Amino acid sequence: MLKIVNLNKRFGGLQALSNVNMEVKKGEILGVIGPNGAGKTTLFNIITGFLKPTSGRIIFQGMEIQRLPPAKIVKLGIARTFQIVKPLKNLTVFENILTAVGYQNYFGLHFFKRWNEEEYVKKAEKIIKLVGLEGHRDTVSGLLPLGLQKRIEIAKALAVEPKLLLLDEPTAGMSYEESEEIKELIKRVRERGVTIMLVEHNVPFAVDLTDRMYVLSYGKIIAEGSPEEVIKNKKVIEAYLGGEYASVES
Amino acid sequence: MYSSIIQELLNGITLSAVYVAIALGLTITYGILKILHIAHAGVYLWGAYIGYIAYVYTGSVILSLIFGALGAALIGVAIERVFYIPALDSPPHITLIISIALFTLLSELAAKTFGYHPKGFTIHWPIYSWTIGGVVINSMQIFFLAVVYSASIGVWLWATKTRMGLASRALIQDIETAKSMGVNVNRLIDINFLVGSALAGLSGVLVGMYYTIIWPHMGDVVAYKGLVVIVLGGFGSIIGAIVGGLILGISESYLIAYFGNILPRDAFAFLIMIIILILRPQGLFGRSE
Amino acid sequence: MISVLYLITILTLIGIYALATLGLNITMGYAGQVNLGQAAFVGIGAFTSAILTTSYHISFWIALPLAGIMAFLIGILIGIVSIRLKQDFLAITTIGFNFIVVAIFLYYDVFGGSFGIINIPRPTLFGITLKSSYYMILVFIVLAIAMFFNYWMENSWLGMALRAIKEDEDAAESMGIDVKKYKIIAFSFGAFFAGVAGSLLAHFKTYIVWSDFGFSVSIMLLTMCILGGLESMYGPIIGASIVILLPEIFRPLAEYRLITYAIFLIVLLKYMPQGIIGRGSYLDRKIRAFFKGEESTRKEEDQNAEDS
Amino acid sequence: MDGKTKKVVTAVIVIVVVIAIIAGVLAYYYSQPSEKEKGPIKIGFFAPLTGEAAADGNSALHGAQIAVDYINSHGGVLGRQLKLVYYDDQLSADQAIAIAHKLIEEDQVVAAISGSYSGTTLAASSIYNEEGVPLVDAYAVNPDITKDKPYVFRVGMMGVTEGKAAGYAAVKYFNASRIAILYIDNPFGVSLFENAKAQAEKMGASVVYSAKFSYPTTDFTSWLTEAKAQNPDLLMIFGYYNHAVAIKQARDLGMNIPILGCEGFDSPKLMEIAGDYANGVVIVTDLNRDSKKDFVQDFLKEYQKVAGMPADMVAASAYDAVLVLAKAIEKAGSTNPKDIANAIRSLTNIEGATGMILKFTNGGNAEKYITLQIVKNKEFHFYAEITDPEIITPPF
Repeated sequence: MLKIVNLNKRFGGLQALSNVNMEVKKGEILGVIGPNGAGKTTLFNIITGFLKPTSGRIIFQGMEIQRLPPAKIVKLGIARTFQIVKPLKNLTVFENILTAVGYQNYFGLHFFKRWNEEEYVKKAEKIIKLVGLEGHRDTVSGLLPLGLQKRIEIAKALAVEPKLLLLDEPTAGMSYEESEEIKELIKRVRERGVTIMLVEHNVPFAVDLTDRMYVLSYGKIIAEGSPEEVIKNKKVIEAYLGGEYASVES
Repeated sequence: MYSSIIQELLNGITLSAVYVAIALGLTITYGILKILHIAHAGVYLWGAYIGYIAYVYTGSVILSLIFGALGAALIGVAIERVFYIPALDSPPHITLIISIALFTLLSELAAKTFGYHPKGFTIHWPIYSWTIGGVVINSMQIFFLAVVYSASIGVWLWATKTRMGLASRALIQDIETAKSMGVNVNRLIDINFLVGSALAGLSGVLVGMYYTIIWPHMGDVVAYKGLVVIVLGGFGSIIGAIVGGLILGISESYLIAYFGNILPRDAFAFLIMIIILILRPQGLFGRSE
Repeated sequence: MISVLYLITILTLIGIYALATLGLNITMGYAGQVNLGQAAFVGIGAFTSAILTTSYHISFWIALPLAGIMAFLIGILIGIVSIRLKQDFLAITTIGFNFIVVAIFLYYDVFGGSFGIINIPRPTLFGITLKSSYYMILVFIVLAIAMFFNYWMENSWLGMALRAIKEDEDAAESMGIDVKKYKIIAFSFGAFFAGVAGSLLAHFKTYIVWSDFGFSVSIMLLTMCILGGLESMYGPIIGASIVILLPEIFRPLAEYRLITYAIFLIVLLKYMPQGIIGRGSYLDRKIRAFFKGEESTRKEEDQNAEDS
Repeated sequence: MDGKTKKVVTAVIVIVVVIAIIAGVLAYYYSQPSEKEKGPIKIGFFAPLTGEAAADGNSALHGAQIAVDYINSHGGVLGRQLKLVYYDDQLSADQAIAIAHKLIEEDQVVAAISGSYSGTTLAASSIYNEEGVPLVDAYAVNPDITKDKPYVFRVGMMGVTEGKAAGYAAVKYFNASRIAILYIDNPFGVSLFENAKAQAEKMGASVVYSAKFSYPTTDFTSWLTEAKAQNPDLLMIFGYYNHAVAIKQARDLGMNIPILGCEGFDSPKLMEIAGDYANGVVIVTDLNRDSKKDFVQDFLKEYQKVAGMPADMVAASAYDAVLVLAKAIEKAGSTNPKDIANAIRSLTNIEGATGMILKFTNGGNAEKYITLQIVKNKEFHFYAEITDPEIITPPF
C-alpha cells in the first residue's frame, strides 16, 4: 500500500533519516518504535507532506507523493494525528469533526458549498459516536481534558476517510486506563478496513497492538519483524538501554 | 562628488543613531513580552519633554538627559504594570490597539500639557565644526553619536554579560522555564521595561537636542520606524537592532539622495524591510525554525 | 435639532466603513490573518474608481466592481507574501504595505499627487443623480449584499476552512485544507470588499487624496472590527457605528475629544475583548441561542474560554 | 431557503428598513430654518484642534476668536453680536464633510471659515458651495478650493502667487542664478515649488536642485548635501516653521548662501527652533509685523495674551477671514448667505492683519500685496514689498 524507498532527510548538519526503506501492507497495524530523537515523527511529517525529503521516494498506491502538499495527500487517503494534539481549540467538538468531514470540499471552488447538509452532519455525528464523544458534541474542544482531545484527534483523522491512518504517539501523556480505551478504539478503526501506522514510545502498548514493527534508531532502521521478534532483538535492546533506558519504562 | 558620497555616509550614520536609539529600547521590551509596543514612541516623546523641562530649569545637558531617561523609565514601567501585564493573555491584536490608543493618549496629553506648537530645544554648548576632505562634521554630531552608541554597547554588555541580562534572555526563550529556574519573572519584566524605556527617554532628549526641536507628535514616525528596525534585525536581538538601525539609516540617506523622486523616505524604509523579509522571513539576525 | 443631511452623511460613512470592516473581518476575524493595511485596499479601490470615471469616463456601475477586483488582485499579492510570514512580521509588513501604497498615491501624478483627484462624478441611475439619501440607500444595499455573502460564507466550507487556519495551520492541512490557498483567499476576499468600499467612498466625497487612506485609517478600521466583534456578520456595522458616532457625540469636547476617545477605547477593550457582538461575547451567545431556538450548553463553557 | 436563512435575510432587511425609516422620520420632523434674524450671528469654523495638525488648528481658532471678540467689543455687526461655532476636524476629510452639514443645517450658520489644511477644506468646500453658504478659507492653498465655486473665498495667498513672488524675489533682490529648492510634498509646497521655478526660469535663473520632503522630517542633510554639490547661490525652503531645522543643517554643512523661506516660516517659532541660524533668512509672506496700523498691533498683543505666544501667519489669516465676513455682512446689510457672498465680491481695500486685501477676484481669491520679511536679531523685520500686478494677481 505504502512504500518508502531510500528516504533521506537532513536538517542542516543533522542526518535525521538515512536510507529508510519501509513497506506498509493493506489492513495491518504497523508499529514504528524507537528511542527519542530516532526520527519517527520526522518520518510521519515526510509521509504526510509537512516536510519534504532530502532524497528518496514515497509511493502510495502506485503514486509518488513525496512532493505533494499535505492537503493533497489527505485527499489521496492518508490521514494523521499529531503527537501534541492540535484540536481547533475555539470550535466545538462537532465543528472540529465537521471541518474534517468536508475535506473533499476544500479543493477548487467547492468551498462555496454549504456545510449544513444532512450528509455531512450525519457523517460527523457517526464519527463522534465511534470515538465516544457523544456527550461532548457541543463543547468547545479546547476545554476538554487531554484524553478526550486525543479522541478528537483520531476522530478528525477518521473523518477524512483515510485508507491509511498515521497515529503519532496516541497515548503520550495518558493514564493506563485511558491508553486501554484508545487501544480498543484503534482496534475498532482497524475493523473498518483502515490500515494503521503507529509511532509509539510506549513499547508494551505497541507490542500489544501491532502486527509488525520497525525499529528506528538515529534515523536508521535497525530491526523489523513481528513484535515478539523485535523486542528480543539485541540491537533493539542496546539501542534502548544505551540511549535512554528510561523511555522504555515510561 | 567623491566628498558628497562620504558626506552622505556620515549623514546616514547620524540618522541611524536615531533609529538605533529607539529600536534598542523597543527590542528589549518586545523581547520580553512579545507585545508590539507602539506606545514606546509615546514614552520617547515624554522623555524628550521631561528632558526639555529639566534643561530649562537646570541649564545642564547631563541633568536633562538623566531626568529624561528617569521620567521615561517610570512612564514605561507604569504602562507595563497597568496595561500590559493584565492583558498578557489577550490576543495580540487587542494589546496592539491598546498600545496604539495609549500612544495617542500620550501624544495628546503632551500637547495639552506643553502646548500644541513645537518647542525649540537649543542647548548652550558652542558648536565646532571641522571640514576634512570636503566632509563636514560638527561637535554636536559627535556627541550625539557617542552617547547613542556607547549606550548601545552598554545595553549589549548588560544583556550578554550580567546575570540580570542573561536571566532576561532566558525569559525571552520561555517564561515557564525561567520561572522553574527560580527567576522572579515580574521583577525581570519591570527591569527590562525600565531599561528599555530609559533608553527611549534618553534618545528622545538626544534627538530633541540634536535637531533642536521637540513637538507632541515627534513620536509618530519613530513609532513605526522603530518596528522596521527591529524587524530588520530579527525581533528581540540587540545586535540586530544596532545593525538594522545602521542599515536603515545609511540606505535611507543614499536612497533619498539619489532616488528621492521615486518614493518618500518612509516608503523606502518599509520597502527595504519587505524585501529583506521576503528573502529572510525571520529577519537578518532572527533564528529560523 | 439633528439635521437630516448631517445624519445621512454620518450613516453613509458608517455604511461605507462597515463594508471595509466586513472585508477586514474576513481576513482577520475568520481567517486570523493580521492586516494592519486595510486602508490601502480602500485607497486602491477609491483611486481605481476615481481614475476610471474621471480620466476614462467609464460608468460608475462598471467602475464599482472593477475597484473591488483591483483590490482583490493586489490582495492576492499580499496573500502570497503573507504565506511566509509569522504573526508579528506579518503585522508590520501590512503596516509597510499601507505606507508604500499611500506614498505611491502621493508621488505619482496619475493619482493626483498631493492634490488628489477632484470632481469624481456622482453615480446616476435612470437619469437620477444618486446623492444624499439615494446614495445612502445604495451604500446600504451594497452592504446588505456583502452581509449576505458573509452569512453564506459562515455556512459554507469556506468559513470552515478559514476558521481552521486561524486555529491551527498544521491541523488544517491535516484535514485537507490547503493553507496557502486559503490565506490568499482571506486576503483577496477581504481586499475586495475594501476596494468596493473605496469606490463608494470616492463617489460619495467626490474628492479623494492620498492622506484619506493612511495608516491611521487602517487603525480605525481595525478598531471598528475589534470593537464590533470578530467573526460576526453584524460586528462590522456595530463597530463602524461606534467608531464614527462616538467622535461625533464627543464633538462638544473639542480639543479633549481624542483623549476621551483613547481612554474610552482602552477601557472598552480591557473589559470587552470580544467586542460588542464578537464570537463568544455575551450578545453573540444570546443571538446564537435565539437562532438555535434553544439555550445551548456552550454558554458556560464559553465564559470559561474567555478566561483561558 | 431554510428557516435560519430566512431569519438572517429578514434581519438584514429589517436593519436596512429601520435605517431608512429613521432617516425618513427625521426628514419629516426637519423643520424649516429657524429664525436667523434674532440673537447672535453664527459663523461656523472648522480646524484640526487635535492630532498632528493641532498646532495650526489652535492658532487659527485663537486668531478667529480674537477677531470675533474685537468686533463684538466694537459694537458687533448690524447691531448684533457674532458667535463662532467651532468644531475639530482632526484633519479628516470625512469629518470636515460631516461638520459642513452640521454647521449648515444644525447650527444654521450664515457663513463659515476654514482654519484647516487643503485636503479637508477642499473636501468640504463643494458642500458649502452646493448649499449656498459662503466659506472663507483662511490659509489653505490648493487652487481647486475656490475654483468654480461662487460661494468659496480665500483670504490667504494662493500657492501660485506666493510661489511666483518667491521666484521673483530670488532674482530681483538676490540676483540668484543657480537656485536649489527643498519643498514639502503637500499642495502648499508643490504649488510654491512649481510656480517659483517657473517664475525664476522666466527671469533667467535656473533651478539646479530640488527635492521634496514630508511633514515630519527633521533630517534634511541628505538633500542639502546633494544641493550643495550643485553650487547653488540661493536656497529656497518651502515648508513650515518646524522645518527651520533645515536652515541650521544647511549652515552646518557650510552652505553660506541666502535662504528664502515662505509664509510657513512666518512664526516666532522659527527663531526658537533655528536660533541664531535664522538671522538673515528672508521669507515671503503677507503679514507685516512692522505695520503701524493700530488694530494689527492690537491683534498681535491680544494674541500674545490669549495664546501665550506671539501670533503667526495662520492666526492672522483666520483673523482676517472673520474680518472679511464681518465687513461683508455689514455691507450686505443682511445675513442672507447669498447677499454675503455678493458683498464679499464687492469689497475693496480691506485692512487686515495680513496686510491690505485690494479686492477679491471673480474666482474668490484675495488680491493683496506681498511682503518680504527678514530675520534680524531673532525678529522679523520689513525687507521689501512686492506690488507688481503681474506677480500678485491671482490666476482666477
